[in-house]
Amino acid sequence: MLTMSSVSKSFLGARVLHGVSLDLKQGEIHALVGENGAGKSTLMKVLAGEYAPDEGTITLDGTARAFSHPVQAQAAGIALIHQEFALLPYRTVAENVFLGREPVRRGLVDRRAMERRTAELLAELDETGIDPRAQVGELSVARQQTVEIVKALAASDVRVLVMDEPTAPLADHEVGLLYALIRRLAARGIGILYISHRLREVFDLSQRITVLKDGRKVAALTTAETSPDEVVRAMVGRELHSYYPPRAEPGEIGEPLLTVTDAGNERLAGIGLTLRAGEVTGVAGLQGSGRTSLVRALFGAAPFTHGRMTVAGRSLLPGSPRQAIRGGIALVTEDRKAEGLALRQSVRDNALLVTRAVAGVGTRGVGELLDRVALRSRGQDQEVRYLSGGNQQKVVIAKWLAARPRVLLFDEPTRGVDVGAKSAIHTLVRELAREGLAVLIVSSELPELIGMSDRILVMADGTLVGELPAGAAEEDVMRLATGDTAGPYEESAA
Amino acid sequence: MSEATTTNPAVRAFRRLGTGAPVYALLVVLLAALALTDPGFYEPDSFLAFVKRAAPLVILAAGQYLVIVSGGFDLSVGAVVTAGVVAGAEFYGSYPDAPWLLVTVGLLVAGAVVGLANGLITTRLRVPSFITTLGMMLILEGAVFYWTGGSPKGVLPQSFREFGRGTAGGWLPWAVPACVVVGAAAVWLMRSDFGRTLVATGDSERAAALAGVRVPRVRTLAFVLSGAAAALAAVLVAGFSGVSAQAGRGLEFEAITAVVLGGVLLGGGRGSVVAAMAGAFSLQALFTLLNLQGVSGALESTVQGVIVIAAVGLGATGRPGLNRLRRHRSQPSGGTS
Amino acid sequence: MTAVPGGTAAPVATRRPTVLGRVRLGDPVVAVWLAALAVTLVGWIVVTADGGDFMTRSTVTGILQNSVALGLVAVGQSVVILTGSLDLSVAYLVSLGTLVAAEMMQSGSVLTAVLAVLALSAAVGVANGLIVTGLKVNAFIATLGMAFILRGYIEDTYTGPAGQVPASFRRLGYDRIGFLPVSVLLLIAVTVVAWLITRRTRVGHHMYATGGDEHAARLSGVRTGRTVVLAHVLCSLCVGAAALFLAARLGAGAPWAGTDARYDLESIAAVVLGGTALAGGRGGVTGTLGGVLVLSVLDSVFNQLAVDPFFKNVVRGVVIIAAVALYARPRSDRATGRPRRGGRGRPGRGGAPGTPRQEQSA
Amino acid sequence: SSDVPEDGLVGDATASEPAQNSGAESKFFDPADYERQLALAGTTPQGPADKPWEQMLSPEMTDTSQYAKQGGAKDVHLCFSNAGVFNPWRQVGLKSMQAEVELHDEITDFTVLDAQGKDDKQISDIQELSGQDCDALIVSPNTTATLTPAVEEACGKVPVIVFDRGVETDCGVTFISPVGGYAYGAAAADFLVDEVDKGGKIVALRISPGVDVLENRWAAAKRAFDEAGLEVAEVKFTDGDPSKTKSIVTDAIARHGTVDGVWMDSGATAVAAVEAFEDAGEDVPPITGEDQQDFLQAWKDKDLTAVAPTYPTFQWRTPVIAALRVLGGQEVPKQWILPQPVVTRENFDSYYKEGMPPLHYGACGCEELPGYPGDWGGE
Ligand SMILES: Nc1ncnc2c1ncn2[C@@H]1O[C@H](COP(=O)(O)OP(=O)(O)OP(=O)(O)O)[C@@H](O)[C@H]1O
Ligand SMILES: Nc1ncnc2c1ncn2[C@@H]1O[C@H](COP(=O)(O)OP(=O)(O)OP(=O)(O)O)[C@@H](O)[C@H]1O
Ligand SMILES: [Mg+2]
Ligand SMILES: [Mg+2]
Repeated sequence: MLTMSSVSKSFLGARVLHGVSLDLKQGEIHALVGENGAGKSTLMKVLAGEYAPDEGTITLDGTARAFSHPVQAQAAGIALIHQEFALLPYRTVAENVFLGREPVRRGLVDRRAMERRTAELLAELDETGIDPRAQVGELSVARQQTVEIVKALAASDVRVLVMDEPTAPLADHEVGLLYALIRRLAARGIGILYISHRLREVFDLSQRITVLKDGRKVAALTTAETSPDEVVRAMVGRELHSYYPPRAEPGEIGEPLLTVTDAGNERLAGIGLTLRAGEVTGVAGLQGSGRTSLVRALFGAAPFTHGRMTVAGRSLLPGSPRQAIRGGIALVTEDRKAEGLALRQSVRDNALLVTRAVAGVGTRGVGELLDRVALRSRGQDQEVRYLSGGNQQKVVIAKWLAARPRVLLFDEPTRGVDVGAKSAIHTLVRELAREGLAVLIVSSELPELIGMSDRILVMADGTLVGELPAGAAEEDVMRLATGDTAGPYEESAA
Repeated sequence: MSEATTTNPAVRAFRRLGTGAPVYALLVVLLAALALTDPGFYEPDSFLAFVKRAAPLVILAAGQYLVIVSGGFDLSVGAVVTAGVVAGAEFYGSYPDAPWLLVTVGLLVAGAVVGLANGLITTRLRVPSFITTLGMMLILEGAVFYWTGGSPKGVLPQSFREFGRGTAGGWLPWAVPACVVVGAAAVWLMRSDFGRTLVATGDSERAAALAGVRVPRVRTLAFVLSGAAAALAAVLVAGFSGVSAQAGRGLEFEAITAVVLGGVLLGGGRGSVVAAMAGAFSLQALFTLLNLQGVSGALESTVQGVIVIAAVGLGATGRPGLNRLRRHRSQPSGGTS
Repeated sequence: MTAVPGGTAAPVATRRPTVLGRVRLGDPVVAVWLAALAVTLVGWIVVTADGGDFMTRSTVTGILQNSVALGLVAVGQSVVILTGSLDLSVAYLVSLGTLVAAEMMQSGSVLTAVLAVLALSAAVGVANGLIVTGLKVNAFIATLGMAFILRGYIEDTYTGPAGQVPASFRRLGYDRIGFLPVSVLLLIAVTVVAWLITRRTRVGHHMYATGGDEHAARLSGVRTGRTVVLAHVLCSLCVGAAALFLAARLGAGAPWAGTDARYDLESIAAVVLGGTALAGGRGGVTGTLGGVLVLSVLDSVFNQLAVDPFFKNVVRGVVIIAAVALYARPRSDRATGRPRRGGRGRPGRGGAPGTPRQEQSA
Repeated sequence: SSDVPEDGLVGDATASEPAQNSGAESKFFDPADYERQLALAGTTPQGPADKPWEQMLSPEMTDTSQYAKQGGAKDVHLCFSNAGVFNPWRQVGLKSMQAEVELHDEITDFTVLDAQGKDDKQISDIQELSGQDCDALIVSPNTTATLTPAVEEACGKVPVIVFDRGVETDCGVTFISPVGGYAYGAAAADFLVDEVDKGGKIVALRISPGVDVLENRWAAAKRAFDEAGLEVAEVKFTDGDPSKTKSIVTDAIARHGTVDGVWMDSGATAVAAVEAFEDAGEDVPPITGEDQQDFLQAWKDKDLTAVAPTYPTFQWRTPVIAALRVLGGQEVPKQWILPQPVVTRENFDSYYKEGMPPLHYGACGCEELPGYPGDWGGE
C-alpha cells in the first residue's frame, strides 16, 4: 500500500537519512527501531510532509506523492502522532481534535457537530470516558494520547498511522489499553508504523521490523522469525548480551543512608522506607500511584508535610530541593527536557548548574564527569538541545554527580532512551551504587525495574503496599500494585 | 567517547561572539558611516563625548539585559530615571548642602528598592514582569510628581552633576570610566556562578529550581540590579543635562531595543551582555548619525524604526540554523519525556 | 474502556457542564466583570459619602463614552495578544487614523474617508503581521519599530490638528439614545464581531491555537503565519474604528490623539486586566471590555473626588498589578507540584514567532 | 438625542488652519496675524501697570449682562476643565489660578477636571461640567480644533471663558491669551539680529513639529533671520529633552566651529544649550530662552547675553477675574489680550526671584498671592 524508496535527507550538510526504503501493507503493524538519532523520527516526518526529502519517492496506493505540508499528507491519509504532544492544554478535546479543520456552518464553526463527531469517534474507539468538552490539560496523559489518536483519525480517511514512541509516557497497564486500540485500528485496514525503544512492545505488536542505524536501513525482519537479540545486534552493531549488570552482593550493602518514617503529604500517606549504601531500590506502581510524588517528596520538590526523615545520620525533612541537595540527595526527574536541563545552555553549564547554584556543594571538574557518564557530544560548549535523548540524560546524571550526592533518586531514567544508551545508564547506576551511593529507581518498565533492583517497593494509592526481593516475578509486582487481581497488562514477553 | 573534553578555543571564541555577531557588524557599519559623515568624529574629544552620551543607555542596557536574559522585562527603567532626577532635585531643595556621594548612593539604593519591589511582585505574586513593571512605571511617575507637586523644588549642585557632566583630569568624562566599570562588572557577573544560574533560570525556570537555584531570589536580584543601573543612569543623565521632568521618557523602550539588537532572546536564556551593550552603542550611533545627516527632522524616527526592524529582522533570518530552530523549536533528536 | 483500579482511569469527565456550571468565579472574565461592578458600587458609596452624586445620568454617560476609544483599541489588542503577538503601534495608528479621516471627510465623502481609514489600518496591520511572521522580528520590536515609522510620517506630514469632520459624522461621537451614547453601540458591535471571529470562526480557533502553542498549531495544519497576520489586521481595523470614533468626537484629526492617551500601554493594561494571558492562547474580548470598564469607572470616581491626577496614576498602577496578581493566584498552587498537563510536555513554549515566552512557569 | 452642536462647522476658521499641507512655512505664516501681533506688542496696555494679568491690549468690550448672576457674583460655583498638568508651565499656572480663587471669598466652589492631555476626555469633562450647576466654565483646551464642538455645546448652557490655546469658535464670553507666537518668536529673533553680525550662524532649537503656537514662533523668527541676513545653520527638534539638546548643540559646535547665536522656541532646554557651550570650552553666544527660573539663574550666574520672551503664566489668574466680572455683569473684552513681557537685562530683576525652584516661571504674577512662595516650591 505504501512504499518509501531511497529517501535521503540532510540538515545543514549533515546527512541524516541515507537512501532508506520502507514498505507497509494494509492493516499491518510495522515497527521501526534504532538508536537515538538513528533517523526514525526524521524518516517519519518526511513521510508526513513535515520535511521535504532531498531524494527519494513516496508511493501511496500506486501513485507517487510529494507532500510539501503536513496538511497534504493528512489529506492523502497519512497521519503522524508526534513523539511530543501537539495538543493545546487550554482548549477542549473537540477543539483539539478538529484543530485545523473545524467544521463550518454558515461561516461559523459548528461546535455541536464538532463535539458530536468527537464523541462518535471516541465511542468508536470505546473511549467513552472522555468528554469532548473537557479541557485537554485536565486529562491524564493516557487520555491525552487517545485524543491525539482521535485527532489523527478525524483528519481524514486515514490509511497510514505513524506513531512515534507512543508508549513513552504511559504506565504499563495503559500500554495494554493502547495495544488494544492499535490492534483495532489495524483490523480496520489502517497500516501502522510504530516506533518504540521498548523491544517488548515491538515483539508484542508488530508483524515486521525495520531497523535503522545512523540513517541507514540495516535490517528488515519478520517479527515471527527473529529475536530481540538479533534486533539489538542490528541496532547497535554489536552484541549486547546481558541486559542488566549484576546485582549487589549482600556484603556490598552497607549503612542506611536515608530513612523515612511515617511521612506523608496531600498525595502520600504512611511512607516508611530505608535506602542503604550500595543498594538499588526499585519502586513499582501503576500510573498515578504516587511514585513520582514519592521521589519529589524525598527531594523536597513537593515536600512531605509530616513525618521524619534522616539522611546520612542527620535529621532532615527537606522543604526545598536546595535543602535536599545540601543533605546529599539528587533527583533525576522523569521530564528531562522541562525539568532536568536548560536546553539552550551548554553541556558544561548544565553539568555545573547544581554546583553553582548551591554554594559549597560538589566539584567543578566537568571533563572527568562527562567521561565518566560516557557522554558523546561535540564538546562541552555544545548546547544540550542538540544532543540525543540518551546523551541528554547523561548530562543530567553528570550534573548530579558533580554535586557529590549520597542518595540518588531516578524517576524513569531511561524513558525515550535507546538500548545502547540504556545499558550504559544501567551500568553507570550500578557502578554508582557500588561506590557506596544509595540509589532509588522509579520505572514503568517492569523488566528494567526488576533487572536493576536489589529490592522492589510497590506503591498503590499514594502509599507503599509491599516489598519484594530481587528478581521478583512481574506477576507478583502487578498483583501488589493493582491490589490482588491480575493486572490488565496483557501478554508478558515470552 | 571523550570528545566532550576536547574544546577548540577558536571555536569557543566564535561561539561566544555567536548570537551577538550581527550587532557587532551593525556597530561597525554605523561607526564607519559616522566617520564618513563627520571626519572629526574620531578625534579623542569628540569620540569620548559620544561615549559619554551613550553611557546612560549602555548602563540601562546592561541592567535590562539581566532582566531579559532571566526571562522578564523591565519597563520601569525610564520612570526610574525620571523619578531619580526629579527626586534628586527635590532632595537638594530640602537639603541644599547634602554631600553628592550621599545623594548618589541614596539614589542607587532607591533604584535597587524599586527593583526589589518589581522582583518580589513578579516572583512572589506571579505577576508577569511586563505588567509589574508597567504598573511600576505608572506608580513611580505618579508618585514622584505627586510628591513634588509637578516640579522639583531644588537645584542640582555642580558637585552632584560633576559625575555626569565633568571630566577626570580635564579630558576623560567621568561617564566613560563609569560605563567601562559597569561593563566590566556585568561581564564579570555573567561569568560568575550567579550569571550562569541567571541565564539557566531564564532558559528553564523549573530545571533551575530543581537544581537548587533559588529562582525567586535570582530573578529578583536581576530586577534589583536593573533598578540600580537605572538609578546610576539617572545620576549620569541628571549630571549631563540637569533637572527635567521628562528625563527618562522612552528610555525603557530604547534599552529593550538595544538588548534585542544585541541578539538577546526576549523570553530569556540566551544572549551576551557585551552584545547587549554593543546594541546600546549602535542605537546611540544611529541617533548621532541621523542627527548629523540632518534627515528631515521629523522623518528621523521613521528611519530609526526601519533600521531597527531591518537590523533585528536580518539578524534573525541571517542565521538559518537558529532561525529554523526558533520556528520549530523541536528537539532535533532525543527521546521523549 | 473499563476502569482500571488504582489508575487515573476513573471516569472523570462525564459531567456535562451546563451554562451556569461553566460560569466560574475563578474565571477571569467573570472576575473582571464582578470587579467592575464592585468598583462601581464602592465608587458610588465613596462619592456619596463625599457629598457627591455618582449615579447621575451624565456620569453614567461619561463613563460609557470614555470607554469607547480605549475599548475599541483594547479589543483589537486582545486579538493580537491572544494570538501570541503584541501591538505597540496602536497609539500612532489612532493619531494617523483621525488625521486621515478628518482630511478625507473635508475634501471628500464620509464613506470614502471611512474606507480610507480602514484600508490604511489594514495595511498597517498587514505590515506588522508580515514583519512578525516573515522577517521573524519579535512582535515587541516589530510594532515598536512600526510606531516609530508612523510617528515620523505624522510629524513630517502634519503640523497640528487637520481636516474637518462634517456634523453628520460627528453624530457618531455625540448622539445619545437616552443615556446611552451611540458610540457605545459601535464598541459593542465591534466587540461582538471580534468575539464571533475569535470564538466562532475557524480562523478564531486558529488564533487561540497559535497563541497557545504555535508549533502544535502548525503541525495540525494551521497556517500560523497567516493567522498572526490576520490577527494584526483585525487589531488594526479595531484601531481604525477607534480613530474614526475619535475623529467624530474631536471634529478634526489630531496628531497626538493616540499618544497623549497612551493607548499602547493602556490597551495592554486593559487586556491583562480582562484576564487575557500575555503569553497568548487564553482569554478573550469579553474580559477586555470588563477591564476597560474598570479603568473608566475608576477614572470617573477619581474625577468626582477631585483626586490629584498624579495620584491617579499611582492607583492605576496598583490596580493593574493587584488584579493580575489575583488572577495568578489560583494557578500558583498547581505550579508548586509538578505540572499535571502534558506528560510529554516540552519545556514551555511561547506562542507566535514574536512572543516572549516569559514567566511561563508562573 | 444628540449632543452635536447646532451649526457643527468645526474647522470653519480654516483661514488660520488650512488643512492642506503646502509646507509648514506658509501654513504657519499668516501675514495679517503677524502684523497684528507685532503691532500689539508695541502698544501700551490698558489697566493697572502692576497687575499685568488685569491688563488688556486694544480691548473691544462686550456686554455680559445676560450672564449676570442675580444678586451679583456671590456663592459662585466656578468650574475649570484643564487640558492637563503635564509640564511645569501648566503646574505653575494652575497654582496661580488656585491662589487667585482663594483671594475671592465669593467663590464657594471650584471644581477642576483634569483631562490628562486627552482631547477625548476633555470633551467629556466639558460635557460633564456644563451639566453640573457651574456658574461659569473656564476651559484651557488641549487642542484648538478638536475641542471646538464641546465648547460650543457648553456655550449654550453656561458662560464659557477660554484661555491659553484658543478654540475655533467665538461662542465663549471671552478668550484670554497673551499677544501670541509671532510676537514671541520675533522678540527673540530681533534680539539675535541686534546682537549677531550679518552672516552669523544661528542654531535654532525647536521642541517638536506640529504645535501651532510653536510653529508661529519659528515662522516669525525665520522671517526675521532671513531679512537680517543671518544664516540659520541648524534647525533641530529637541523633544524638550535636555540631554538631546545638549548633544545637538555639542554636535553643532563641533561641526560649524562657531555658533554665533542660539534661538529657541521655548525655554525648557535653554540651560542645556548653555551648558553645551561651557562643556565644549566655548563662550556662550547670544542666546534666547524663556522666563524659567533655571535659565534666569544661569543668565545671572554666567552673565549671559540673553533675552527671554515669555508666554506668561500670570494668564492663569485672568480667567478667574474675568469669570467674576462676567457673573457680576461687568464688561469684558471679547478677546482679552494680555501683555507678553520680554525679560531683558534691564527688567531682569523683576522676573528673577531668588529661591524659586528651577522649573518655576518668572512671569507668574504670583508674588502677592496667598501661599507664595511656598506653594510654588520656593522658600
Ligand atoms: N531539524 C533538524 N536540524 C538538524 N538536525 C536534525 C534535525 N532533526 C533531526 N536532526 C538530526 O538528525 C538525526 C536523526 O534524528 P531523529 O530525530 O530522526 O532520530 P530518532 O531516530 O528519532 O531518535 P530518537 O530515538 O532519540 O527519537 C539526529 O542526529 C538529529 O540530531
Ligand atoms: N501537581 C499536582 N496537582 C494535583 N494532582 C497531582 C499533582 N501531581 C500529581 N498529582 C496526582 O497525584 C497522584 C499521584 O501522582 P504521581 O505522579 O505521583 O504518580 P506516579 O505513579 O508517579 O505517576 P507516573 O507514572 O506518571 O509517574 C495522581 O493521581 C496525580 O494525578
Ligand atoms: Mg525520534
Ligand atoms: Mg512518575
